[in-house]
Amino acid sequence: MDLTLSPAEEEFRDTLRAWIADNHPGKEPEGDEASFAFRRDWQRKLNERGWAGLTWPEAFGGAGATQIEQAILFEEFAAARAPQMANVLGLTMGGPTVIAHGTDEQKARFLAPILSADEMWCQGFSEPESGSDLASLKTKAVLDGDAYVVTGQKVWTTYAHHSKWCMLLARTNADAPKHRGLTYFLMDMEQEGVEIRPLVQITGEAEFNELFIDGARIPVENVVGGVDNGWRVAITTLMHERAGLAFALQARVQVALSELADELKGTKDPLVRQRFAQIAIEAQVLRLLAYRGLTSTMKGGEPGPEGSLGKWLWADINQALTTLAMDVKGPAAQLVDDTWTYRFLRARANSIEGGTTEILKNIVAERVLGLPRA
Amino acid sequence: MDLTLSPAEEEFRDTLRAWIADNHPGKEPEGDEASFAFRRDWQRKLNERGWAGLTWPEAFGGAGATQIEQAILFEEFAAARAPQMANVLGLTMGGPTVIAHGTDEQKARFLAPILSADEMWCQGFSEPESGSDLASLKTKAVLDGDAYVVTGQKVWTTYAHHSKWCMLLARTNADAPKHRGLTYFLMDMEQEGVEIRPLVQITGEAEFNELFIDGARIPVENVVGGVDNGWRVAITTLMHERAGLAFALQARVQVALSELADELKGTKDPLVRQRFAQIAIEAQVLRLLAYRGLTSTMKGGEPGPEGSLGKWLWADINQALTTLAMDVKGPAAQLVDDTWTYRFLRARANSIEGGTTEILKNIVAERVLGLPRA
Amino acid sequence: MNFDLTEDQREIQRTAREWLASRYPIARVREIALDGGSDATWDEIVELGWPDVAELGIVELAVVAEELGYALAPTPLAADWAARLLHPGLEGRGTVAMWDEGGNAPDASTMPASLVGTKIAVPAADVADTFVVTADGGRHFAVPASAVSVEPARALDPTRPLFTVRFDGGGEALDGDHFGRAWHAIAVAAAAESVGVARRVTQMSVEYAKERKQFGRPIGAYQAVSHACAQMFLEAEGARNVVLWAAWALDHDPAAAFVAASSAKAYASDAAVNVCRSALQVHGGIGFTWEHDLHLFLKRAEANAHAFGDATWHREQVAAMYL
Amino acid sequence: MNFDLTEDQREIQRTAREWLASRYPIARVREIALDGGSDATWDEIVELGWPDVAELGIVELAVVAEELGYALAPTPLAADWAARLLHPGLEGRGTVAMWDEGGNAPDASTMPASLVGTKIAVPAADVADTFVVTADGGRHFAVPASAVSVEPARALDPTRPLFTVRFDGGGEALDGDHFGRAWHAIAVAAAAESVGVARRVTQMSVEYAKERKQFGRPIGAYQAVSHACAQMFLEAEGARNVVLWAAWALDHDPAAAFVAASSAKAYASDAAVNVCRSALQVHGGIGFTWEHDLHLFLKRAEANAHAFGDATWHREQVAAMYL
Repeated sequence: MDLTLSPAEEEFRDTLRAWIADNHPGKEPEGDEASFAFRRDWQRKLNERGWAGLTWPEAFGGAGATQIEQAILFEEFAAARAPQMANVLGLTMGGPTVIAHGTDEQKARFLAPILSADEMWCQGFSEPESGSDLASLKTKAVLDGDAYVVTGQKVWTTYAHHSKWCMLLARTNADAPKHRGLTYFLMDMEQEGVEIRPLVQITGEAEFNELFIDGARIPVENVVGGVDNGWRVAITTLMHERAGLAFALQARVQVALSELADELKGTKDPLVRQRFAQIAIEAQVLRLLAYRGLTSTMKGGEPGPEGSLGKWLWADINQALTTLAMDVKGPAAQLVDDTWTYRFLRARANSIEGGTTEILKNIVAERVLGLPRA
Repeated sequence: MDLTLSPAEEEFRDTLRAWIADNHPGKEPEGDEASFAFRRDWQRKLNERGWAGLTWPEAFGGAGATQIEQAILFEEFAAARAPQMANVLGLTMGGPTVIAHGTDEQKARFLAPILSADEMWCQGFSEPESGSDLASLKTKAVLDGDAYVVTGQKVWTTYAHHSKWCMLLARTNADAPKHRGLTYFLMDMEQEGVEIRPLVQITGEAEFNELFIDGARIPVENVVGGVDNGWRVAITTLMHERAGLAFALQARVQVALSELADELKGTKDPLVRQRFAQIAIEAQVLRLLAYRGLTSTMKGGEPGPEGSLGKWLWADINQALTTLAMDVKGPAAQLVDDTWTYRFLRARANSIEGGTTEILKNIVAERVLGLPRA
Repeated sequence: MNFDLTEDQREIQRTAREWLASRYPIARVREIALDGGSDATWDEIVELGWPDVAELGIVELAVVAEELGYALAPTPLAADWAARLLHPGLEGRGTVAMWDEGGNAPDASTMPASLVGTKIAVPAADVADTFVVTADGGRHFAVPASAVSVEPARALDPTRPLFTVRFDGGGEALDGDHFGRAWHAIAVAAAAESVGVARRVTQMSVEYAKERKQFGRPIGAYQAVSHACAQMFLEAEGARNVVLWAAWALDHDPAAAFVAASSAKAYASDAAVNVCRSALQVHGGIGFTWEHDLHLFLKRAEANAHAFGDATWHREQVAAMYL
Repeated sequence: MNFDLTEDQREIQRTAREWLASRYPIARVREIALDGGSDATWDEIVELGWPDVAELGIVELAVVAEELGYALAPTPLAADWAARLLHPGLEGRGTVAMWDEGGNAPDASTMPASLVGTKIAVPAADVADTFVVTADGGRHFAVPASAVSVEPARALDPTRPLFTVRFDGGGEALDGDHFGRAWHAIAVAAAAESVGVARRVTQMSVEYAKERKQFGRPIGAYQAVSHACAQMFLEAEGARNVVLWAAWALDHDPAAAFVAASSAKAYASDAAVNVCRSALQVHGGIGFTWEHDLHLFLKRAEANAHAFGDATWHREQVAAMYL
């Protein structure tokens, strides 16, 4: 039991902190294009410093850093209100998937442009009919010569309109049991068979897209991890994403918490104080869950159940936090403000996106507690 | 929409109120035997006035009163802290079942001693293996000449040790689908094959019993509503019990609420005030649900879903109320007091006894909302 | 003792349901929300007799208000009711300007009797002839539209535009001991709207839970969903009962009326908000899209919960009666 | 960075788990709860070194405390710890007398320095040699057992007898700036016990949910049960993490220690109470019987939640640090 950093980790933190202070690009501009360019520039700056793929092996352009250093980076970035990197899905999911399951040719072809943000990545897993039930997805890929021809529809595709590559899960074998007939492809988005439509959310923003795929072609060399093996490839990367994400999410909750604390400073209302304190305590519980996850990943190599717990708890906390921020506005909560209204609405999706809270509870019940399947 | 009483109802209320004032037997004595005798005397006094079976037809010794008058009685009794009647299960379930499903001979034999509390009734439905899943019960009744021979075990049998008759649900047909092979019997408790063991609860009291039945005999004329028809007989009486109960329960919540209000009077703690107010509001919601149930029973003849909603909500409220009463004690909550500790512990069973909250939610989901079975 | 609507009240309910469904199908509500123009049906509403609060009775008003919420009708009727309840002699169309900029109390104001100051979240300011303004000490004034300047504000609920209104003096003091009753009746009307929202959204969720399949079964077969739906039903029905009780008490049982009204607003505010949040969970991603109707109801529920005293404020009123 | 027990700490945990399981199987706990006589193992406990808080470290203390809760051990060790943390020089056995009759604040007292007055809910008063008494102004005094009169009280938790203790003056004032740390360490020890209760009861519930069948399936196959178990697990694990963090901070990170300790006590109090209440629901009727073990855990959880500051009190301490 030791929550202190080693001298090397402290040094990394100090270096990082100084670098951020020198290089912080300021406040993110509004608007999709401007914000995207801003985040891409930020990623390139980080990549020049060797930190875009912090935990990637050095052989592939990463810094070969530990999970702890990654956690330090998340916390420092959050504390400094640094922007996100543009190619977040390529960095946290696409790249690690290629590194774990890809061929040497794929590694040579795909990894560097992820780090440099020259090629953006998006994820084509969810479909309208397959929300929580991912294994039931219907998008079909049929072999035609040296390429697969893909037809289907995807949804909740973040950054699709900026992306060159899509991590696509499609059905290659209709006869196999549901999750055995899927293959993990890298699909070029710049082709005729791919149509992107923005999906406006209740916040009024179009953070996600729908993807209509009609006869898009994917060369066979863009299969990752083998034909009909897509479920396993996708799941292992989802697990890794969830574990890493937990740290980034908790760091962002701490920032939101301190922003709310600034607004509430000095309040005498015991109801508000109690609600705030409970959220602060749960945010700490979330942070410690992430530490625990880090420790067990480092010891066991595989992320434990903390990822599922963390995602679930994070949704609860972020919803409670933004709700409190709305409630303290009183009658003015009927009006849209510059900060909390958007966050409040956006937070409503937290318990749905990236695994609904119900599914996460199922996972905990079945895989951690060993209870029978529902 | 009219929440006022008719002149006749007002007169009934005034008569009742005056009668209670004249006849209130004071505080119930402690101890099982003394308390039982006290409640029996109270019931006899009421029966002499014609009010023990208030809603029973006059032909069977009742007062033929309306559901509204019954509701008035519950509220007045609660407000006056009047004791309960001893033979509550005979009055609210056994009697109505015999009236609805019994033969003329059964009516002549059983009804009068229920009203006079000369013969007490208990209910033998639940079994250790059949808690929520009542249809799965295993107690067997086999025809042997002019009597059924019964073997099995029952549990949660209130008042068994005072009772002459047990409303027993037992399996008469092992080949029929689960709930089709049950028969509703009236079993004489005063025989060798029936052994009663008190079941001590977490409160330290033995309000319930276990019943071990080994070769008890029930003459065929004590079948109610026909062989293998017990499920229907039991369910219709359970529905009626739940609807009537809702009114009695809500009336008792109002009493507990006013007792807690007396203790908290003048408190400045906003947290306590909020919690109290929320409970007071929900108690009102419960009361209105009971009114609504009364209205729909009077119009439609059959109790609606309000019984299930009311039982569920009542459990939530009573648990919240007793929890608040514990919490305001501060460090002294570590000690047993004369009122709230018992009520707090006892309330923990509210969401289990007489239909768990989970089962009630199933009922609402399936029978009211038409959702598919779980 | 009849805790149910009378035949006349049912008739009002039917008329309201049908008329609102024909004038404000949800696609039309959505158009109005995006393009403005909420006012096209006002003459018809006057003809239906709905603005006549003196004639209507509070139960009847609550019945109509519930249907406004159910239909998510983008009409400024509720604002007119509020003004008329406080100012029974009001002619033309009215609205209420209650909340001070930066103020937090739902029924109190620090605006001086000189009536110089700014009010926020004023509904229907674009069409009102008269503003009923809350000033300090619980006083109310009537101010003609000609004496104010109106700025559109960004309303959370796009179906009901709100405005920031600047007052520069000049108003007629209103008199009477009816403000308390009026204020509670306004809260009940808002609560009734929330009931309509809660009932509609519960229905939508139950229907969706029957249709939507995941893992080969309708999602309503999973207790995580079915129990959530049961909870929605409990809260929506509970809220409806307590609102009708409060409305009835305002007309027939003055001793219980204020505690009933605060109970109604507290419970119904929470119920609508809880129901909409659960509904989002039942619907999953699709419910989070702009093209689905759910967010319109969610925003009405949230906005309503913060108008005319939020649940916490009203619970404190209830506590004050008991403790 | 290693958020896990060290090998030494694991060894302490294993020893505690095994020793407590052998001395205090639940049947024995039940006997002691009914017949009294909690004290038979004290010499062994001394031999194990557990009362030596100065030597032990707060993380190690928390590890043992968690096992005390897990085993529901009816030993007065926690009372002795509390006394020793406040009064490091204490010889023989100690306990703490903190709460005034009728008083409500968990860490404040109005008892005058003359030490005349009554304290309630004093643990281990029957076996203590020395009472550490909280007086007004946050002062503490050591009073020998010979100077007090002890009356058994009715404890909610039958495994841990409580007493009403009358003080009639005569005590030695304790000195130092360690009271704050001591008081927070006591809260963390109580929180750790609650964690042990929560973890044990979560295990019991999960096991029962796998075995118990209703409607032809194990009840753990129903989301109403499985999600409740998942929630128990979340809270039990969460509470454990925050308690270990607080214990570590008390030894290594004084700046964070007090907020951590209050977070731990608030969260663990709620977690144990929530877990036990859910467990009762999962177990159904059987869990409500005296012969089932669940109620013993439930009572420990409730009593612990109200000792050394309840969740509300500790949340306010956390709020005070941020706001």
